[in-house]
Amino acid sequence: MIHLQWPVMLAAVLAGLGIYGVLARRNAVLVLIGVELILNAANLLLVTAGTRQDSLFAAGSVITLFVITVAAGEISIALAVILVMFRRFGHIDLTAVPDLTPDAPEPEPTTGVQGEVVER
Amino acid sequence: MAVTILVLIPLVAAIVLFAMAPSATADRLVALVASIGAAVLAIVVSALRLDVDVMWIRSLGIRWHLAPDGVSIALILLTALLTVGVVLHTLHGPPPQGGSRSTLLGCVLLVEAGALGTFLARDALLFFVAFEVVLVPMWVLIRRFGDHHRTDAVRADAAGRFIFFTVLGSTLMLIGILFLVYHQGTSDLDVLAAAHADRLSHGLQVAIAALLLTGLGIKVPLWPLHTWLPAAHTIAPTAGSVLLAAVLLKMGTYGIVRLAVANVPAGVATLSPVLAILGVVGVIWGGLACLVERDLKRLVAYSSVAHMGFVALALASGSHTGLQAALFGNIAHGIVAALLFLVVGDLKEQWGSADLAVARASLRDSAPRFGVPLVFGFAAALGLPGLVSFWGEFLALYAAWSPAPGRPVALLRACVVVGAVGLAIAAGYALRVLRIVWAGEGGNPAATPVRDLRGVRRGLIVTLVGAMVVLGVGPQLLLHLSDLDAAGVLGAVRR
Amino acid sequence: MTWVVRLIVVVPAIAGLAGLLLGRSRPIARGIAVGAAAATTVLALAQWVAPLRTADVTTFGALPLGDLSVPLHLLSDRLSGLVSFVVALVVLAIQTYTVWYLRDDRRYPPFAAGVSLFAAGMLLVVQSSDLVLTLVGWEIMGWCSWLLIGHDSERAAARRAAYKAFLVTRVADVAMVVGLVTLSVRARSTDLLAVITQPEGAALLTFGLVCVVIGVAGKSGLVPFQDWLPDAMEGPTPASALIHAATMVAAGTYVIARLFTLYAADDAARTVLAVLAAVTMVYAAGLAFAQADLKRLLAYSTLSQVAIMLAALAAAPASVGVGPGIGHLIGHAFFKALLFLGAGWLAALVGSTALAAMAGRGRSDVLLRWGMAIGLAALAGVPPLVGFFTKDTVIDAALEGIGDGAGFRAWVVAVALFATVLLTAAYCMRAWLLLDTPPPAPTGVTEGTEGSLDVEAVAARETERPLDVSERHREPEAVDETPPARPDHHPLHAEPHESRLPAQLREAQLLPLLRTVSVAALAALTVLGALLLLTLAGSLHVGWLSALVSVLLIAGAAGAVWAASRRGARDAADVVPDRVRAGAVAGYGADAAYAALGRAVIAVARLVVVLDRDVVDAYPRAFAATAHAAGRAGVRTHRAVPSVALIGVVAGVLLVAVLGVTAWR
Amino acid sequence: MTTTPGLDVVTLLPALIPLAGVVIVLVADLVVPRFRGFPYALAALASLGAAGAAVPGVVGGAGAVRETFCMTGGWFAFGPGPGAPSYSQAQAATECLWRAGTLGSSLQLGAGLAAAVCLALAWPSVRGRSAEVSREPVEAVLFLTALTGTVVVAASRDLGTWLVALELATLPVIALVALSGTRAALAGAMQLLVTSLVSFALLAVGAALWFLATGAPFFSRDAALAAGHVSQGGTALAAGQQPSVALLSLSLVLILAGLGFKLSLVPFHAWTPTAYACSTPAVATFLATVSKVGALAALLVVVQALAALSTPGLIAVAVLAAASMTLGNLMALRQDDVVRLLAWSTVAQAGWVVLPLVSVSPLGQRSAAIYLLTYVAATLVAFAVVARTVREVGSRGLSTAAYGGLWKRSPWRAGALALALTSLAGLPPGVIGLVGKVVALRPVIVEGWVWLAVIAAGNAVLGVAVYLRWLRPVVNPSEAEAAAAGEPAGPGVSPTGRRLAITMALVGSALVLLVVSVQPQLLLGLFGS
Repeated sequence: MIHLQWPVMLAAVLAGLGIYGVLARRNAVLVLIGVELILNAANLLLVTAGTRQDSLFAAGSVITLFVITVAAGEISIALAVILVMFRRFGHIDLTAVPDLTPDAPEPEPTTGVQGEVVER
Repeated sequence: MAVTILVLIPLVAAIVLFAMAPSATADRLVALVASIGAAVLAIVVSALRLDVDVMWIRSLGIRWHLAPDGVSIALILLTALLTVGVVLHTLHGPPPQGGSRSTLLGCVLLVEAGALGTFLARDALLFFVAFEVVLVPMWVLIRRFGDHHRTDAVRADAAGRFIFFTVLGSTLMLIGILFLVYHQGTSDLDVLAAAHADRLSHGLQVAIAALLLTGLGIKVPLWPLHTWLPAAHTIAPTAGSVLLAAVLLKMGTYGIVRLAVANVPAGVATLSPVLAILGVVGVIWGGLACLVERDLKRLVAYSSVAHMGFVALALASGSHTGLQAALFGNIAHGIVAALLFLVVGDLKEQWGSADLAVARASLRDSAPRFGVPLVFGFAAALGLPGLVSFWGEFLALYAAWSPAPGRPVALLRACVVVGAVGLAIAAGYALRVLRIVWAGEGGNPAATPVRDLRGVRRGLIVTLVGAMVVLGVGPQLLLHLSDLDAAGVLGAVRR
Repeated sequence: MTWVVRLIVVVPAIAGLAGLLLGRSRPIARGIAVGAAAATTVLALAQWVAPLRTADVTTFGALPLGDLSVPLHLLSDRLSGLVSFVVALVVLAIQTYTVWYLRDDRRYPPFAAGVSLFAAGMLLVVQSSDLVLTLVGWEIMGWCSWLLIGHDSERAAARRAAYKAFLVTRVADVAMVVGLVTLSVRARSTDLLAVITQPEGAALLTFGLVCVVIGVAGKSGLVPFQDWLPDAMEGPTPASALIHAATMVAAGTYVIARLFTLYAADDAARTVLAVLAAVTMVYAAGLAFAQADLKRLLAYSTLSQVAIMLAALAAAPASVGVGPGIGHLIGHAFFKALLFLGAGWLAALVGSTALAAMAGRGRSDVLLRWGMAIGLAALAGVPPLVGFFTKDTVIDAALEGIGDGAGFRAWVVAVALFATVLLTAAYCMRAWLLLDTPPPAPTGVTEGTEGSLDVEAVAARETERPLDVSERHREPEAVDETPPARPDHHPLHAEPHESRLPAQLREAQLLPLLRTVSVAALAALTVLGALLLLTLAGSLHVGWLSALVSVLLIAGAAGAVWAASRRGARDAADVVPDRVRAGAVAGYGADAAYAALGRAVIAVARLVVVLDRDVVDAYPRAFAATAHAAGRAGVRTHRAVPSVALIGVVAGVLLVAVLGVTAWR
Repeated sequence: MTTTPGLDVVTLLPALIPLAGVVIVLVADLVVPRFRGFPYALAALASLGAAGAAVPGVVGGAGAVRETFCMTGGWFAFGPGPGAPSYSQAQAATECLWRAGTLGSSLQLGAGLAAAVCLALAWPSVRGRSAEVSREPVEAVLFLTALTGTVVVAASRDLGTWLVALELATLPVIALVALSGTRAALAGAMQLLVTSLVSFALLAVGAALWFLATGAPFFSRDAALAAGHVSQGGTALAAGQQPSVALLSLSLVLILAGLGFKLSLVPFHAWTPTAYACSTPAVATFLATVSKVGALAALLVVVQALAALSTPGLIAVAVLAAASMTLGNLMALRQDDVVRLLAWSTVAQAGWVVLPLVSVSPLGQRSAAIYLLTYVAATLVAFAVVARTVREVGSRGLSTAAYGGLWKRSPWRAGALALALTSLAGLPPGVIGLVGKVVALRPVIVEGWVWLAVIAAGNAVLGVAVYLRWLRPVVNPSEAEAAAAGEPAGPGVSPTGRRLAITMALVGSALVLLVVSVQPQLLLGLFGS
């Protein structure tokens, strides 16, 4: 077992960078990247811990895979929302106060129909 | 079983009344039958000392344990009988402003159910639950049926004050109860009282007593916590004021006896100086406020603060006499306040306001049937012997002069002197009111006199006057009722 | 026989309640009032004749109070028997008289009921063997005095006087309550005998006894509580008679007499009592001389006389006991009731109680004239009337007290007594001269008495005073034979005169008879009352020397007044400088002092209201305001900006991490 | 050393039924795309099925644990210190990937029922079918998927399942919010998205730290104990292993923070009002109920593992609880929009939910779950009334003024609303809310946190003020006339028949609330005694 400190410290650096990105960036996509950095830190930690002896099921690696998969799904939804947001608002600035004025008149109970049209 | 039914009758009737269409006329029947039925059953339950004890919420160990005993019987009867009176009073008056009569009656009956539950409960947490039941209906009574000569904001303020103060108090009480229950391992009041807080350290007892006294003190109300009362009383409709003064305030003092004095005696003993001081400050404070108060209902409310101060003083003494005095004072104030609020409420109904500065025809000549009960009521309010409140107040002073061992004698005696001064102030404000309203000081003899009392409302008021005189002449009737159980409550102190 | 003891209290109490409840009809009210008074008198007579000498007549049973014994017993012995009888007798006379006096008053029924209740209160004090019962009776009397004084509540002066009377006595009752509580705490019982025989707790004892003295001072009108009593003259004359003769003001004497065993052993409390009584008797007698109103004169004389009774208790040696004090109580009851009833009669004749208006009208009826003469003579202490005996017994007791080594308090009392004798004789003589000397000019009633008119003007100018003479012209104005309706007579409540004409006529003849009988009976009692005192040990003990001195003093004073009045040609009080007189009429500012005190209390009350609103209630309002302000501020910070939310998240993580890691154990 | 995991289909049914529902809805949409209500009906049935499948785990009693995917085996954490019981020894017993005790099963039951109500609220208001898009099956599927995640997370024990299920419960909801595509919906979705992403990242880090600290991929007592013992007995190992308890605590606080977002605890709450207000009532209801159940279930999984350490009360939980209550109530006090009011009330109630967790004991866990379910029941009723009103009067139904005089117009609905609001406020007649208050405060008292209890008492007052703000117009007739006068038969008013589903949901949830108010034991008993 080699020193675990180094990977852990790397993970800490990654997480710190990610948090900085999340806080400092106004652009939604860049924020997403920050989130990815944090997730990578988590993955690194998991893999590191999984390298220890007798860690059965290869749990560290398996969970890492899980996290990567979940992150992928998450990003897809996130990008979809960001895309629609860009079409609707014309920007993806997270520091802007959102414009909550009602959209173009549409039948009250069936809101959202147009939303999906746009998404296509 | 009968006890459960006793609580359920008003509850079910209230629900029926709420569900009733506003135009329905069956509300009269439902409310009358329910209140009278509950009163009869209350008498039966009290006479036979029926009880019920089944598990209610097993997970929390809360038992559906309802039983009357000497400490509570008088209050149960007062509640049940007074509700009949309030219902009759409402039925024989003009239709209430602000909502349908059935809703008003439903709220009244719901308050009755909660009060009966509170007085009957022998489980600390059940007590808490029942204690809370009265809040929302009373809030509706004040908020919706309150004085419609005032702006909506004033009604909102009064109703809000009532419910916020009380919720704060009851949550603090709940914390105290939970402490008690956790450390004693049971919430059954009989078991708790029998345990005499043996397992609690002194500091813990003081802490629990402080929580309970603060929480219940808001309801009583003790001096600096009283500011909700005048507003609520002034705005509430007559039915609400009567129930508030005669029933709801009693829940506070009853709770102090039942929860604090019985279960954490040493804690209460430690805090008794504070209780006594706040009590007499309330006596003086309320009395002085009455001396210059212009609104008659508000005045009666402040006098309630003063009278409950005597009860607090009696409780602070910790002796058997003190406890008896407190219980008696409770009932006495219940009857007197009910009478005064009925009379004043009826007057306000006709006057349109209760402002003493308005020149009106004197009651003595124009409406003696209002005047005489008013004289009786204020005579009782100043502690006139022969009427019911004298005994509570005199015995409270006696008890505080010779408190239980271990209490600060000098301080309590100083409180007695101050409290006695409060009696003189009481005379001052009582006669001030009578001088203005009854004898016509600053009045206008040419003003349109009020329609005199008649019919059921008159009967109601005469009955209350009668009760005041009977209990004033024969206080033993009540004192015997509570004697043994009061001794039981104090068992821990005596040992 | 114990039922007699109880009935003595219960009968008038029931009569009072019944009068309130059933008193719509005047004949029924009359029947109840007079009947109950008569029955009570008979019962009291029976009790007096055959006292039970028991102290444990049960009433409603003891109160179950654990550590306090409250037996609520009544007591029947010679003392209570005699006093009860006298009280009942006086009440009977007053009730009878009232039937005539308030013949046109539509509030007669509640008035009569009030008198009955008042009597019940006094009799309860007399019969009580329990401090609580004493207090009950004591307070009931106070309340009834409020009702009776404020009887004519249309008049502001009456309302104010009633309020003042009750409040002043109630303030003193603070001490009374504390005193009684103290005494009962010593014995852990409110039973009179237990309290008297309890040997321990000397310090508390003195405190309690002094408190009781203060309480008594209130009801009995000792300085500084004296000023309510003259004002109480606003009540109808029978009420004044009741309050002044045998009941309320004298009740204090009786209470102290009952506790005499304790007082006899306590020099401090008795000194307080002696000083208060001595000051009061001289002061009040002096003021009485200057009064321009007959009823107020009598009121001040009452103050003075009650102080004499209390001085007897303060100065008499333990061996002499309560006899002198109680004796004077009884004698005073007779002659003062007589004087008041006579004053009422007079006032009914002239329509006013001002002495100036009454000049010479005492001659209009022979019974009235002689009644007033006997009464005034008895008040002055002229032998062989009852006042002479009782007063000289008191003087004798005080002198014995000096001999007994009582020292200061006996000396004070003795000196004050002689001064009072002098003054009393003076004002009695003055009053008699005013009443009995016909006015010089046949047309004007008031011309000959310029001095007194000035005084009345002075009195009238004092707007603060409730006792504006002009307002007091409210006694039944017409002569009794043709009773017209009073101006304020409400037609709705009036008796249906026309429909019952024969009964009306019968009444017209009967009613004056009732008046005459009651005055005559009291006059007789004033002459012969000393005989009653023979049954009470120590109540008749006239020393030769002191009697001689006092008779000489009386004669001298009377002569001087006669001279000063130029043989009745003018008011003897005119020799007093006007300013002094005006001050005397106004009670030397006592009323203003009370009013100032009241204003001070009201100022404090206003402060309390302000504090209540702006301090005590500030916290809940501040809480509400803070909550709303915080909510507003919160709304401003929550504008749905995603990055703000992120900052929140990260800050929260940091917070939680710091807290979590540091607090972890 | 390991065995093949056993598989018990019956035990897994609570998760399998909604999954099957997803498939059936999609297939049905292909086959019969005509009926707009059909997907909702299927989905609601599947939710109820899930709830039903959880019942055996509930009624089994306190001891009954339904577990599957069990495997026997063991693995080393860090090297065992001498004398300290090693994790490998403990692992001679079985470890199960799916383990639903009464606590978990009860939460599953609650989630299933709540989801069914949400689906009923989402029922389309117009009969027939719009030609172009097929929104209904998508919505139903998203609901069901999120429910599945919730159900699974309540029973998960290993880090992988836990993380996946948690996201499965979250991501569909973001889609649900965004689905309508309006500006508001996007704003809400964006709020929800960014916070949820960051939270998930933190959760992942937290989970990784747990794994690092314990060496076990399970949230189990033994794992926690192993970490605890390693540090306490830490004689043999190098300094590198020493901070494992610190790591454990750090992992816990990160997990707490991550879940705090889902529970809407202050300061992770900022998405709540926007997301609620920007979505349809049904989605808001789902966010307010099922999502919260999932979050608490996830938290309880961790706390259960922690209970073995007999750690003292968690000050972080206390601070979050106090802050949530206070801020939530203060903000709710200013809201006139009922959905926003309910959103802030969610924040406040979340504080009450985690309040008992200052004691990590079983008592604390049970209390939190009980309080959560009382909150869910009451909130469902409140949202059902809102949904019903919105259907009636359109978006005006979102302001409190729209409820003026409801008592007069529709006493039953007003009664249900009053019951719900008083339950949330903790006042009778909502006895269950009162009992919930008792339940929530009890662990606080047991731990002796008086200051926290006093803050809670103050917040009880604020809470009452909040709910009375809404209750006031309901009972006040003076505003009834105003409301009635200004109420035209607007275009949003739909035919009566279309409100049947909402009405049924309202009646159902109100009945549940009423029954548990009369006999709270029925709810409390779910968790054993």
